[in-house]
Amino acid sequence: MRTITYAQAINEAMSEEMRKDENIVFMGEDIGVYGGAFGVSRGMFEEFGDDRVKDTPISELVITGCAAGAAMTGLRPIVEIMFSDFITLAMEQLANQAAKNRFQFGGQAAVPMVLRTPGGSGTGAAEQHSQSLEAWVCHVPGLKVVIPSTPYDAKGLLKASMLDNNPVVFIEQKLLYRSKGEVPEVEDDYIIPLGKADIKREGKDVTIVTYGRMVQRSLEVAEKFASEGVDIEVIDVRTLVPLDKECLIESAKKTGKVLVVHEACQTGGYGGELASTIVDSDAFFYLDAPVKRLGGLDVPIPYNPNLEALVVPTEEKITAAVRELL
Amino acid sequence: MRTITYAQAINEAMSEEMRKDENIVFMGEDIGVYGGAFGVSRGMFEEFGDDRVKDTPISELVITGCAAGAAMTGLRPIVEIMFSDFITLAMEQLANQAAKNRFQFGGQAAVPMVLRTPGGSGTGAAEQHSQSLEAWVCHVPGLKVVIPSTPYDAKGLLKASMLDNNPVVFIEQKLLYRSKGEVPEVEDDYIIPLGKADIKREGKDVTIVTYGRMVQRSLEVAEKFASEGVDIEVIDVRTLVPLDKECLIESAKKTGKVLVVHEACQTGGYGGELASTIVDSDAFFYLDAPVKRLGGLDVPIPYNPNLEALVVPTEEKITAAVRELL
Amino acid sequence: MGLPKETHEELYTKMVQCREFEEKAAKLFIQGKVHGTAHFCIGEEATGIGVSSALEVEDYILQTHRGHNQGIGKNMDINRMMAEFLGKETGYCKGKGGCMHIADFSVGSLGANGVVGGGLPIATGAAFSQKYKKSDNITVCYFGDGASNEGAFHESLNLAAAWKLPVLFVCTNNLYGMSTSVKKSMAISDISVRASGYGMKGIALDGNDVVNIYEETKKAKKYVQKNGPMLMVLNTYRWMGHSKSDAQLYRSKEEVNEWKEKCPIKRHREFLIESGMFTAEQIKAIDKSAKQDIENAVAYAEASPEPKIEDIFDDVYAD
Amino acid sequence: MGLPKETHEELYTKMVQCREFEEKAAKLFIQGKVHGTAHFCIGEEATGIGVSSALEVEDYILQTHRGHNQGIGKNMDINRMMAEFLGKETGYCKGKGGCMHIADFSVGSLGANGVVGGGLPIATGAAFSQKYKKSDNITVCYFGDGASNEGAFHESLNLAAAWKLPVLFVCTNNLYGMSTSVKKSMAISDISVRASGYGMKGIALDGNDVVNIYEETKKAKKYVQKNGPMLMVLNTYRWMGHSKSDAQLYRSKEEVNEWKEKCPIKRHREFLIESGMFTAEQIKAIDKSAKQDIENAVAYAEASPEPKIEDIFDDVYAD
Ligand SMILES: Cc1ncc(C[n+]2csc(CCOP(=O)(O)OP(=O)(O)O)c2C)c(N)n1
Ligand SMILES: Cc1ncc(C[n+]2csc(CCOP(=O)(O)OP(=O)(O)O)c2C)c(N)n1
Ligand SMILES: [Mg+2]
Ligand SMILES: [Mg+2]
Repeated sequence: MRTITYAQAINEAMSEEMRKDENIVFMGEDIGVYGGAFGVSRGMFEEFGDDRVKDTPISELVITGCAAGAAMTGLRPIVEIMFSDFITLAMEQLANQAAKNRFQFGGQAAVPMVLRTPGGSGTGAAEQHSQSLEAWVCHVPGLKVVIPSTPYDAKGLLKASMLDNNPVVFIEQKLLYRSKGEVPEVEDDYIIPLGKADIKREGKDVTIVTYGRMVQRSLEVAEKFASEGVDIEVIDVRTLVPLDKECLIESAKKTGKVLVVHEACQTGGYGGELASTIVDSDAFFYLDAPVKRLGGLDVPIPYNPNLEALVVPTEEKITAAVRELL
Repeated sequence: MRTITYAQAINEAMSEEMRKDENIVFMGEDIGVYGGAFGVSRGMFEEFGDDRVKDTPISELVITGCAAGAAMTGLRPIVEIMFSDFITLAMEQLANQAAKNRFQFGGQAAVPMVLRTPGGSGTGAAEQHSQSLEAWVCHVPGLKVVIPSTPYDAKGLLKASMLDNNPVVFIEQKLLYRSKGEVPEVEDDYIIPLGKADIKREGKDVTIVTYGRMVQRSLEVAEKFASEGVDIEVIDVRTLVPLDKECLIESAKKTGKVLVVHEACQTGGYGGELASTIVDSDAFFYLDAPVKRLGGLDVPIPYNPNLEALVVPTEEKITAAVRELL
Repeated sequence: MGLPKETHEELYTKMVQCREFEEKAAKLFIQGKVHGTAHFCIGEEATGIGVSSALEVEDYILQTHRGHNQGIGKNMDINRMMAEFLGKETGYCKGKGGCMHIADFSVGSLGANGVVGGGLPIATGAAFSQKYKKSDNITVCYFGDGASNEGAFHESLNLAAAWKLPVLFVCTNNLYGMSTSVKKSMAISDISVRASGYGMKGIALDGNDVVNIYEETKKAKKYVQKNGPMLMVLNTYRWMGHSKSDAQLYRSKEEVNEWKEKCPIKRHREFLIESGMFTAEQIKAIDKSAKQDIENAVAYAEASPEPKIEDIFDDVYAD
Repeated sequence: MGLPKETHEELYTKMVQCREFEEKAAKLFIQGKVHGTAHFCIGEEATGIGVSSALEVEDYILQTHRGHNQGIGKNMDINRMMAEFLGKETGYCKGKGGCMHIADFSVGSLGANGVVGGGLPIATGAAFSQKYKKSDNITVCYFGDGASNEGAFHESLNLAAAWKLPVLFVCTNNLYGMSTSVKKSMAISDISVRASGYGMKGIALDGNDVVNIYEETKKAKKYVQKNGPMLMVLNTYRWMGHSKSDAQLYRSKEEVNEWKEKCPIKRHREFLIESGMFTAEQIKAIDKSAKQDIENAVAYAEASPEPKIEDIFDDVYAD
């Protein structure tokens, strides 16, 4: 095992697959010499050249559609949208075209593309650069949705996304780009199949269902509770669509107490899906307490760093929510 | 009381308020002489002229932003997006600008606008003209979201939306446009405050929480169950944001059995929010059965009319879901 | 140096087939046999048929909601088009798409689009593939005057120009987007001037002259292969309402009638006869056989099975 | 017929204030006093200051992410700008927006925008209000070369032209959108040609000549009041990196240095002295006082309270 960053893991996944498959092309704003707004693609332009690593104009709609069109005609594009807030500009091509073209053309098309984009707050970039909009794309049949929480997962899941024959929205976590973690040696190629949640910590008293940046935070809370003798299971959903319902349901049956945590604002967030999936299953009969949700406050992400930190679930808030369940 | 159609009710709400307030302007594609794709605005161009009823180019992004900009500078625009599927093209201006401008400018702006758009399937218009995308807009703090199910509600809620000082997304139901219902005489001006659910049928055995086109269908199912001695309460949420949580929770406490129904595809739909709201409240302790959700299938809306009818909740499916709860 | 006789015949036949197809489709509507909507291109046949017929099977097209001519020009199977219109399993989209989504990847049609301007970004991607794979083929992207006001138009033409992608952008200017006249939706009258904002060549042609459109498309293809994208505006007119239900209050009967005089089919028919290339009888035979093709298509479609709800999850995702 | 002396002084003072503001802001970053990002317009001061200074308070502006000059030109309060930059409650947005969102409705600034091209549609709406209310004022919409490739640009210019809205579209062409040269992002070199696609007048100016920009804006306002929208492209250059962290591998030191020679402040300063309007001492005094203004602003901002989490729900919705 080696220790690399989350950004590096993503870079490796792309670069390694691009070496193997000439049909993979990569396009986005400032992904070339600049290396991407968060430096994720550094070195790729130098390695693959401007035929395959393409800086685009600032035109989110067309670059998403360009990827879809290229995917429908034999390539396997990766497109980067610099901040996930700007998928607002690309939703037409993503939801109406990429997601539906296979179905509405009666199976004639396949649209094997990955749309990578960073989500989340914490960088002081305020309202229009900090959103967590995964709920939108999870609500579009035809799309798959992935949010990795560690370098290991990021690499393995991105490879699976690139090998998938469907449009996959791969939402990265800005605040994790520099976080480090273990991944196998380069020779030990691996993928992590889409649709499998990961139990990041086993426990028997309470289940926390979460994903992305909140995984680490939940694990930290779990460790603190361990010293009190409360044993928390932390499930990292990883693939939001398709969802590993079984894993959630089994854990809920085991612990009888569930807390769903995500950074996205709570109302209309994917937490509703996660909680409801558990409640509308036989796990219901094992529940000892209401299934709690803890999302971000229903406000835009503010600029001031103190406010910014407090509008999303903090360790304190997670801890308090767990206590309510006990 | 008079009997008018849902489309007429919407037309009346707009026309009556426009007569009272010169600052209301109305813009959208083909809303003028054509009267709108569904005939909702017939006669308005003739009455108010092309200064106030403005046919726009086919440019969903700018017409939404134009309304927001006009709202920020003293007008109270209504904008019509011809099919709700095309808010995909307007999400940037809606979610990043209209919804956030008040907050991100520290309260300097108000954005009193209404975005009206028809949602739902059933017209044979297929994948790109039949979606129910309310979940997206419900997940954007700063927006309010309304979906009326009757002419009475449509008129009263649209007036409230027009009088509100915030951006309101008002989602109409294509298949209800020609449905008829009672509304007060023209002299009896009324509004229905946003944020209040409506119990369309009282019952004590099971609660169905729903909105839009599924309200009538749920009521029909309820009537059938009544003959079996099962007494179903049907709650029409009406205002999705802000949500009348109290009403849902009280009903769940009363019946102990809840079914959430909506047309939008189930995964990631607003049903998750509705179900979770109940489960994560003290109503949990009154529940006798899992909170069930019944949404549309997780597929794009197909063209063939038989298929189209079967991918959304039918009376049969609602009935079966209720039976599971009994 | 005119076109070979077979080409003239092909163009004529396809235009008549298209007209018959849509007239029949309109009747099926009235008979209540179709649920949904359709957009007819009657009067505009020369545009899609002139352009698509000039392409090879490996060239791609992106069709619009008003694209029967575009598809027939590209040699789509009329039976399967009709079956799709009737929502049958044998239709191009297995009955799931309807005529706003007909596609035939085997002849290079990457699909019609229900979203105005929706095909433009996709076209850049198809052309990107062609360029990336060093193919000599091009992508033709159809769209309307109304679509040229969408942001997608701008971003797509700009990207294609910046990357020198082999796309021929074909704007069918029928003077209206639904009820909205180009006079109200834009402050220009010649849409081809928009090309200059992208450093692109733009031309405007009589959209009712199928022969000229065909020849100009051949030339344009060569130009595009060598220089990158180009914009071709075809000025024409839609005879019917925008879709099923359209009272057409936004235009005068006189205007419609004036354009009916300029019927592209009549024009080509007269040319074929007057030039002595075909006799009136031969033309009649073509007309008759085209009519028969459509009858056959309806029979095929009507005899075809409905799609089954059990198959509904097919094709949501690829394996 | 030159400008009055006070105008020259105003333009010069504002440019120096802007430069000082940003140089100070950059230092605060380095000192770790600011969380977040900022985009500096050093080298481009003449654009926003020249244009905004030519407007009246009732004229609206829509600012960009790189818009300190645009705001200072419109007489925004430097103290509150700095306080917002530091995220304080006394800031323009109560610390909730940061410098990507500074706005001052009292002087006609409808806000800076974090979304490239995000202000363009809003500008059409503001101008719509003005026209609807038969006001004589106009809206100025700032955006960059990069933004001119967004669909929002196209739709906004087209709508404004179709409706003859009183908007002056001002494109600050600093040759790059982040790292991407205009040579790569578009196939044209003169962005003002895009105006013709909308039937609009377009002009391109030296973006470092504050006096000419001021004068041309005055003229443009008259034109816009009478004829509807116009596009004005200001060609200039950004000296600093795109934002905080930018290694600037996409351009050469030589290119940057060439442009530094063309400093708009130096140019105006030399003009003021050489023309005899001001002495070198007077200029120094202005420089000093501008520096002091910024020091004061920092002091004001630093002394201001942090916003409180209890107030977080304020302003999500209006009553
Ligand atoms: C994005 C979008 N907006 C609106 C519509 C509704 N609509 C369908 S066709 C049409 C008119 C299109 O005009 P044009 O591009 O000129 O094509 P034409 O119908 O004239 O062939 C409209 C407004 C749509 N389908 N998609
Ligand atoms: C829609 C959108 N896409 C991308 C970005 C990231 N971004 C911020 S500024 C910028 C460059 C903008 O270029 P230009 O319009 O020329 O303005 P400049 O920064 O040069 O002043 C980019 C890509 C953004 N903020 N919004
Ligand atoms: Mg048209
Ligand atoms: Mg720039």
